[in-house]
Amino acid sequence: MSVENNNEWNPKIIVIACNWCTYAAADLAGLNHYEYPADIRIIRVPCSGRMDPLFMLRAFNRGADGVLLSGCHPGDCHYGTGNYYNRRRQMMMKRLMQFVGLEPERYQTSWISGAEGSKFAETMHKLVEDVTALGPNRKLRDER
Amino acid sequence: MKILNKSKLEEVLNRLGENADVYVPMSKGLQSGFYPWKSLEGGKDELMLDALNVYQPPKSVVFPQTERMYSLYQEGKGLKIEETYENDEPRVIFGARACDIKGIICMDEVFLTGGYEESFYKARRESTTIVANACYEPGPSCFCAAMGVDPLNPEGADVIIRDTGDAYIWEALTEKGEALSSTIKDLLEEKELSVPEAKPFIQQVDYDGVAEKLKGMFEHPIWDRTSEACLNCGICTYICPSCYCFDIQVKMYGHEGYRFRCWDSCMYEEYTREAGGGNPRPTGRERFRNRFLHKLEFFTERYGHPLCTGCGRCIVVCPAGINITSIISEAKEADLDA
Amino acid sequence: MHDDHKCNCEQPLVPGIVEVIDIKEETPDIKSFYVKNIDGQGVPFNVLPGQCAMISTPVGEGMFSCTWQEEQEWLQFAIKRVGLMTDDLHRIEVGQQLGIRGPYGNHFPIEESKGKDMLFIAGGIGLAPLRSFIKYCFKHREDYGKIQIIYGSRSYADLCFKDELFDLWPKEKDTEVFVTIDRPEEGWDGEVNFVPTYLEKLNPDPANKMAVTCGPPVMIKFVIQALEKMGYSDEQIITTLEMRMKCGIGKCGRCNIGSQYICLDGPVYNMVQLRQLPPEW
Amino acid sequence: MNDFTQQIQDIASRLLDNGQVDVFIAWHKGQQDFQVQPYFARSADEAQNIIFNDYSIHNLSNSLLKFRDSKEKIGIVVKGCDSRGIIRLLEDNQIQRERLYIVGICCPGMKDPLQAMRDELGFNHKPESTELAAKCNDCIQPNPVIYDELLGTEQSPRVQDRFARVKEIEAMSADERYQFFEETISRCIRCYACREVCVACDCRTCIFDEMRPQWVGRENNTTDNLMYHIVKASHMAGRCIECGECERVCPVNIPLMLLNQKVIKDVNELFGPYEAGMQYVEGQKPPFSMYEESDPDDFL
Repeated sequence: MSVENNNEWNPKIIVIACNWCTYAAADLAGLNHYEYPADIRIIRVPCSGRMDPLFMLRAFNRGADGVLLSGCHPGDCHYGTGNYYNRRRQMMMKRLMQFVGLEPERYQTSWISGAEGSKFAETMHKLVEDVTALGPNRKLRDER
Repeated sequence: MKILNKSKLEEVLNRLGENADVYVPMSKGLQSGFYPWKSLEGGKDELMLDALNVYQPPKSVVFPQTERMYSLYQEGKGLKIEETYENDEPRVIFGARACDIKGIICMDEVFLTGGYEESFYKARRESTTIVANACYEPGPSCFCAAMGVDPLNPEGADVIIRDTGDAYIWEALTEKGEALSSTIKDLLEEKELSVPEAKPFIQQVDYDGVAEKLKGMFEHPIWDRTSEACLNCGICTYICPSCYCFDIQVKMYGHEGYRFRCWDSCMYEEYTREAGGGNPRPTGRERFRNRFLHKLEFFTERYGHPLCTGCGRCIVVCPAGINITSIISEAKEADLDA
Repeated sequence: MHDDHKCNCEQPLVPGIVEVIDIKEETPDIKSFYVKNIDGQGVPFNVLPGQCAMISTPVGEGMFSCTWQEEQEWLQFAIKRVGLMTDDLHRIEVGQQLGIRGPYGNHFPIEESKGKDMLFIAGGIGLAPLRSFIKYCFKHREDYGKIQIIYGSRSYADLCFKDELFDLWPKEKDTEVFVTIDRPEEGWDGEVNFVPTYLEKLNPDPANKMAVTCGPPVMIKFVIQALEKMGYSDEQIITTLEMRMKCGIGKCGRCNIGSQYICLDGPVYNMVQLRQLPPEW
Repeated sequence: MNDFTQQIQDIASRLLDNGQVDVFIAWHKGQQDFQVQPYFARSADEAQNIIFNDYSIHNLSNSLLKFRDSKEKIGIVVKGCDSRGIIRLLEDNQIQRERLYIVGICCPGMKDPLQAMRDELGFNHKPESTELAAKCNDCIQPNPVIYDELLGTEQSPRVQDRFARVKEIEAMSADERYQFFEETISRCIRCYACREVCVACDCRTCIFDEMRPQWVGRENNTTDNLMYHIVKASHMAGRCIECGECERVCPVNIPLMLLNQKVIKDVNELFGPYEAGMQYVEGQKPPFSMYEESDPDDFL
């Protein structure tokens, strides 16, 4: 991949965003010309309830250096309760991932509503900063 | 006769290791199997030449659990195979028992006969030299002789060693074996030792006529009962020295990737599931039946001897306590009209 | 039943590369793919009617029946979209390169059938393998007697090879083609019936005949029952079996029925042979 | 122990004779004393083959999955940990309570037949201890939590601190932890015995058998193995009943319960006390099938 051919390493970061809030926030951030790093790749899913831990594992497996899962604030889920279920899963998963040795900064979760374009940009800055500080991820990564 | 004094064993293994990967029976922590001699960590790992056998057979030396076959590269509408990964690095299996070597012979028949020579197996197999360790004292779960294996004179060995206590009698049987012996000839002594006395088998198994009889037992109720406890996990197939079924899969990363093969197990539902969703062996009973019929009947029909080598490993590892010797005797005693 | 038409490559599990030169939509979920060597010169191997080849895309490999043709200018595969790999195949365009290895398996009894009347009974995509044999018979018309083809599908749209079925084959000498669909539909004034029932209705005389059938497993089962009822002997009934396959060369283990590997010893069997096998097909 | 054998045989004969059950699940003896095998008795005569000895360690509740599509009435013998498995199946609606006749045994701790096999059959250099099975030393629930008939006298839990091993790992650095799991899990041969033996693994089609899409590769390498074990552990969240069968049957001795116990510990800390299968309350849901608005979300 082109990113790896550069002499300067740039992190590969996957953001899994819910359609109704975080994805809308990304749109808004674009509309308002908030700048955020180009190292992130967004995957849109219908709801944070759809965010299977497999997505995160698969991303690391295939070479991601960091993963962020993001959806509506608790109470604001488009479908009522998706993010509440997801919240439990994420709490458990994050601890499990740390237990097997993944640095907590590589796997983050946040709530970003559709109106929070600036928060989206800030979160991305912070995420890229955190992951860049850690360097390339080798853990859980496929041996090609 | 040529003698290898046990005090020289390490030196011999080191010497052999100069030109080849040497796999020896070894215990590593809580597991045991055939591992590279070089990987032995003093204090932690232990050479297991004098144990009856080890948990994992040397099958993976010639037929690794996962083996990359070739790379794939896609460009627009083009498809390229850039490299095939046949591995013919020289290797030595040191101290395998007759049952385990018979397992390799079974695989030879499958992979190297029948109209096609499977090149990945062939490359590994031809570069492998086998040093057999003759068995004089069968364990409680051993029944190799009943399956047509001679524990004293293993078929397929290039060199045979016989444990006399302080030393091994070393005998090269093939050209490959002679070549191996010549690299260590300064470490062998010339001396006459008496061959140990063979002890009788504890486990009595009578396979005579079972293959023939099983032909009429496909729908026999014996399978309902014997398969009930089976969990359909794949332990028995994965630690079996002769089970050879494999799967071919691919890993692509964008436009490049590789195709590999990996062990598969007839115990899994996915094994025979067709693309359209149908499955000729939908429940554990059919899969269980196919495994034992394959071992005891189908393979014998095709290659003239059973696919079971009597090592007794599946009996030792089965979480549900299923015992292939009981199945042989039940088939032997079964009433065909039942 | 081994023959000379066999892959003798040094690495039987490593495919060669061919290029798709044409794709034809047969039905909404069946496409025919025509492939040739990438240098445009001929085909990687010749096949006999009934033989198969392993086609691979980066997604997976799958075993498909090749269509025989005398000139051997290209290989043709009629492939139905059912799973991951065929889904991928159905998305490709002309010019795409594919992996191919083969040919695998035995073939239809072209020699043994000489001088006999032929009865072909197919359902759905099952016509694809039989078509090889049918084309072979037409090519060597003088060697075979009367030819009857009974073919059925769910609907008119699902009938494969319509031009041959309705235009070409009925015009061949001494040939009858009977087509049926499962349910009545507007604009179809032909037979509406399931294949086995239609077969019984037509009641073709077994004298000096070979019956060759291929289709969904249940159809095969009932066709065989119908043929037996009509007085066909085991030697006269030929069918093909199907199992999941991975290696194609009798090594990987999964396609066994009894001690037979369908990829190597099959897929073509007559009833005499099938009766020797455990009833797992 | 022989005592239990006679009692179970009597109960099984009685139930099979009067038609209260169609099949009775217990154990019978293999060729050697320690080769005990799950057994499915279908008549009072067959019930005489039943035994219960030191090696009757298998969690039989897993066998109920074989009957989930049938209508047969089933008698079953369970020890403390196994009985939690039955509650798990009831909670998941895999089996109906009316179909079960449960004979509970207050479990004095079992020996591991697999360990005995290795020791007795020459696959071990040095026989390991022949005391209780490792999983029985970690026992928190020796007494059945659901039964129709109870045998034996109440036993007390044997474990002091069941999370001791988890805490040891937690105390390591991230890299040390990764190295530890890399080492232990790269041994995995992916035989899936841990999955098949697990009563909480009751999905009809397992995610690891799913090919469309294929989430976890079949290659036997560290990352695919890690994927398998992490996904499995996360699927066990709120479901693991701590019978320890997965770890017991593992042919390469991977400490599988470590991952399960880590999850149990966290679920307890985060979502309030929750022990899978301790108590059967109709309609009760496992922790990941429900939520509280007040759940914590301090994500790091």
